[in-house]
Amino acid sequence: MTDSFKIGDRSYDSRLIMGTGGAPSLEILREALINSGTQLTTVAMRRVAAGTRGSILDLLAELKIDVLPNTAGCLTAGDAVLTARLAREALGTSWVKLEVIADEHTLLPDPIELVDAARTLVDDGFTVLPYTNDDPVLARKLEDVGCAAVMPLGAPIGSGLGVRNPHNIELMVAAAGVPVILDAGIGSASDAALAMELGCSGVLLASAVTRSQQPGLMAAAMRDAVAAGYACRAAGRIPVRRFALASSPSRDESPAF
Amino acid sequence: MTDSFKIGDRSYDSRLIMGTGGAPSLEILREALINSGTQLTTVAMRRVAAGTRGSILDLLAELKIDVLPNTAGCLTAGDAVLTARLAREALGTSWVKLEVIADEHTLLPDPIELVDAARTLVDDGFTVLPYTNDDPVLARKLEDVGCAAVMPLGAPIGSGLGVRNPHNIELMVAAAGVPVILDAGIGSASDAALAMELGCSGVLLASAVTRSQQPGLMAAAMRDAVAAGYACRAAGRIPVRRFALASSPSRDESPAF
Amino acid sequence: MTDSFKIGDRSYDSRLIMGTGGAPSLEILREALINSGTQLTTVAMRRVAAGTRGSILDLLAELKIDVLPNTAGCLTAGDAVLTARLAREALGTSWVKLEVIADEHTLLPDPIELVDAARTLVDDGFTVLPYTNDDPVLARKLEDVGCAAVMPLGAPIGSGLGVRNPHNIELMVAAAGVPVILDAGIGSASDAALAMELGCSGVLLASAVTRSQQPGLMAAAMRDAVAAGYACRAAGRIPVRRFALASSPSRDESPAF
Amino acid sequence: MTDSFKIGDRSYDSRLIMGTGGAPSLEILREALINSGTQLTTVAMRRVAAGTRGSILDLLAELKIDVLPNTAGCLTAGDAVLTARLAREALGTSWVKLEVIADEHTLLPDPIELVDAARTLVDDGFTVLPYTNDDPVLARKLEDVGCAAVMPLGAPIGSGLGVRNPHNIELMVAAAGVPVILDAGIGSASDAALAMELGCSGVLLASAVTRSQQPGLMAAAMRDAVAAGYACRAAGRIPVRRFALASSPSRDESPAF
Amino acid sequence: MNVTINGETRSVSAGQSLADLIAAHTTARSGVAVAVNGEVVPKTTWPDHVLEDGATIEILTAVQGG
Amino acid sequence: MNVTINGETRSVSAGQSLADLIAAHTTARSGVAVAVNGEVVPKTTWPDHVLEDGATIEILTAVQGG
Amino acid sequence: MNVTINGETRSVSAGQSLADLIAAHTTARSGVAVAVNGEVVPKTTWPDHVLEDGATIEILTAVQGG
Amino acid sequence: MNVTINGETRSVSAGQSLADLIAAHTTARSGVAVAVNGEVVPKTTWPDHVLEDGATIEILTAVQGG
Repeated sequence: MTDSFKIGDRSYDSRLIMGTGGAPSLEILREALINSGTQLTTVAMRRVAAGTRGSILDLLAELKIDVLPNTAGCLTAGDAVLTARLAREALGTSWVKLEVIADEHTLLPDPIELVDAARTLVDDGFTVLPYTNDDPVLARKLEDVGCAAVMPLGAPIGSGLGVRNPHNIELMVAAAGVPVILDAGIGSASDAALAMELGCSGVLLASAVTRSQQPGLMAAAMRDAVAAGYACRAAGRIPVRRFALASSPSRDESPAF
Repeated sequence: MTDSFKIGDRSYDSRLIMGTGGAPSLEILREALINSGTQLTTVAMRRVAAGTRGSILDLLAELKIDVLPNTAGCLTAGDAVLTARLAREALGTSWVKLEVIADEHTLLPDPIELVDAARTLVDDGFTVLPYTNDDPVLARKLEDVGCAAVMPLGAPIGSGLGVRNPHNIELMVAAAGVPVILDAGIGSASDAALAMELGCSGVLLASAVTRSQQPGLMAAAMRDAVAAGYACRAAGRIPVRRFALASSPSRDESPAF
Repeated sequence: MTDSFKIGDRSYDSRLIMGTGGAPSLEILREALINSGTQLTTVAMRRVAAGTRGSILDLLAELKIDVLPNTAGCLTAGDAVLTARLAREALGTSWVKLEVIADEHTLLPDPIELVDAARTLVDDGFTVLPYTNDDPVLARKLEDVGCAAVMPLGAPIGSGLGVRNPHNIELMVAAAGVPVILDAGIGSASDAALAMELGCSGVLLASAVTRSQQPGLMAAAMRDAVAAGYACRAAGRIPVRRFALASSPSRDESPAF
Repeated sequence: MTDSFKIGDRSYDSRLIMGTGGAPSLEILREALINSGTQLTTVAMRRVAAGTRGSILDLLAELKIDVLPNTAGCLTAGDAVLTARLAREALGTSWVKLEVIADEHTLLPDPIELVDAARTLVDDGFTVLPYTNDDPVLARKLEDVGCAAVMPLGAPIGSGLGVRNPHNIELMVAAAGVPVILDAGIGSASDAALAMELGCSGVLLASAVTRSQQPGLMAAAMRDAVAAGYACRAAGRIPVRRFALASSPSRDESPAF
Repeated sequence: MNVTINGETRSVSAGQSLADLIAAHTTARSGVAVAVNGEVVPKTTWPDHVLEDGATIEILTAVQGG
Repeated sequence: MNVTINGETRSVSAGQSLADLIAAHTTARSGVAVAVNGEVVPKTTWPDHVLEDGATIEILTAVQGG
Repeated sequence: MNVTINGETRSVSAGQSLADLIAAHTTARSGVAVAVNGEVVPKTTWPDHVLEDGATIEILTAVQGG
Repeated sequence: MNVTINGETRSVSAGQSLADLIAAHTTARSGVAVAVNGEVVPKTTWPDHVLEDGATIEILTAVQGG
């Protein structure tokens, strides 16, 4: 099932957004990006080292994958806003994955700084995709200040714990007027499929692929899992029943055909 | 990832075995079977009604899908054995999905009658795929009497409750010398992916597809979910961590590339 | 196990804080409060109706249970602050259960208004016990502005869904310097016991008791469950093992005694 | 809530049956047994060592706790039957906790040998309490051959994994005409409370107490947890709701009192 | 004499063959199997199989299921 | 002149004290607090507090909740 | 002649009673049960029970467990 | 005079342009952005941007992440 989904003024066929962090080499990252089918990927902004060749950008250009700079590591709204502006200047894109974390141990978002930074960047013309916790109230505030999507965590970054609180994601999806993209915490294919079954419009992940034992193969697994979960929700799953329901006709009833 | 798996003397590319029960029409069943990519499917044996045209067999012949007759509805070993022999006579196959249920309310397998029937049918030259509960001990007994696979339920037939006890499935897979195929209980794509991640060699389902609102689409979802779960296990998922692990380089560390 | 726990400048023997909302009658509430063993209970502030006798206060005075006024229903920091000040004037207590909700549908806390109101009330000399979501970052901010405890929800108020995200509660407890009290969402005794096993210092609940079929009996159940969960954590539970460990000596080893 | 429950021709006030296995010393076991409030406890039958003083029996006699010999370690029906008969001769009781395990690695019950042994012992006049897996069908067979109770595992012996498949326990309780006693797998107080909330008549555990860091304290925790879970079920818990329900009156509605 | 076919009693003329009986009951020529008194009767022997009074005959085929 | 008490408009004689107004509204003497125009008015000052035209008065007490 | 007691071979004088053998093996007088060649031998019959060559004797008691 | 570039203090000749400084620091011509004293300085203005004593300069580029 490949009907596209829209974020801001763009529309994508792939509902899997794969980040570039954590890959052991550019060659392995290349294979993983290709197999994932992703059309949008994250990069971080860091101090240029003497002789840096910016090869990650060359790779993304070659693969024709849109670049989504993030503000990873920023602890304040001000820091995140400056980083987003530098990214816009460096990469020529006004899209940003907005991260404002509370500390470097949990890497959890700071809800107050996050909304503050989101408001400033939206006013400055950015298309803002905020990495948020799974609080439906915070998601609404981010939508209200003009974010193009909301990206709740399923679990802490890199934890592989999956979707810890499906109920919150359902509440978020039910209330959201912008795409909800499950960001962070995915560990396995079933985690990614579940996120889509809960109604997410997409999944963003990096470590689950790049730090797996075979990133190229895992990227394909995640691509299929996102497609499967999306189709499953669209196809209308059977209701859950506490008791059994025969899938073969009773021995007395005359058979359907 | 499409390396084949072997049951008895056959090998299949598709690890999804889709049953034919519950479809609203032959046309819808046809679309679902095609989209599922299944190469083996179950049928039930029932009294011929005056003028029955056996159209289900024509369909499977056209689609070149192997037939796996079941003994659905049998309450005793004797009844199941006779049904299997009639299926062999009628369909020209010595393969059977062995079901011996304890009652028509829970449709749960009768462990004692099941082992008894399995022994008899193996001795009679059948390739026996027993539908069993999720008891690792019973699985071992079924393997010991010569079954070609063991097919534990994830949850009661048609319940859509998914895999209720992943721990038992893991214990089974760890000990099994024959393929473990998750049979019954699957409701969603993430359920099917999880079954594969637990180490199952395949998934057998019917109601989850045939009774969904769009069987054709759900069949594709399940096909992708099984492929995703299988690839995920093969690719070696990241370990679960209670705390976060950054996917972007620290702001001080000089970037990888 | 009855060692007391401290909130602000008080210490209580009972770690169960039972709210008064939802009881069908004062008589039933009276029995439930007694059986719960609670020493602190919540009340709401509402417009006095002609002829109101304030009988709830008489009951609490008779039972010698401390009163904890809440700011239920307040949608802004300003509204909550005024309500807390009116409660202080009316009840002669500077303690408040601070609630600032985002809307009347989800009753979820508004993180930004909540911190704002907490800061103001702490500066005004209140002992502030905020009802918060389960975000460890928000909990830290509330502690930083001087709250005497943090009271994360396990699930939405009155939902009976239990502790939806145990991982977040564990993260909160690990980082907190003030008591963490699980507030909202408890449905059953095992929910309350689990909250304590996760390291909470106490549990606050109302509906789980007052809306049960037998509030008096349920209050006793919750009292025992909180005591059990607290003792369980203190006693140091056995580690979880994927495989079995015999509780009887091996048949060959010579018996311990 | 202390209404007694009946097993066979006896009735007990305590619904916690604590086993004696795994305690570091008789003194610690003594304290744990007292704090647990148990009135029935298990012992194993082993070869007498030169100079064995049988002090465990003296302890149980002093504490006036009934003895329930088990057949731990038996791999066949014949072996279990002989062990039960030796226990009857040695201890003067016709009660037995029947264990027939499939192997010493998983310690899981062998369903076929178990039913066989149960039938023989019932015919021989024993009051049989079988340790079984969580298969509702096997439970019914055990009841049909005349067992006085059925004792399903929540998880493997000593694993502390709790109740892995609550759905199966509910199915068992719904169908059972004899007490269902959750046996094996309990790790924490909330596990024990949950077992009772599912409708079990009692809980049997040993390692969760005897191998904890403070057995005396943990025994009290389990006593309270079982009482809490039983009262919770009896009191009729609130229904689970996906959305919130206020526990304080709306700000406009005139207050109840 | 009487026989029972798929649960219904039917009167048949003595000495009638199983093949005739099946032909009368269904036009299906493939995917069908027959048991008489709980034993499978191979198709090849239907013509020679003479029915006895009171025989119980089950004629089964494959249908959607499982 | 008019004031609003707990959401209802009421006409009161000019110069009436807050204390009188409250006494007329409820017999409760304890557990009650009052805000006028969004500010808490301590009980001790009720007798001296003279109402102004258009004042908004909230009289609250504790009820079951939370 | 030889018998096996709890897995150990022991030489005993012919005609020795089971009671004597048990007395020699343990001082415990209660909580003990005995099987000879896989059959329970009630305590009351120990004195009269004469051992045969090659007999397998199991003497069990209750220990912590389960 | 001294400026700080990506955290390191560097002595530069008065009146040096930002463009020269960046050229000296990295050969990358694309994917790079610069902030001076916490404000972004667009690439087009680098040649004309004259550094002041004590200026703090951050030169960033995109790397794997997120």
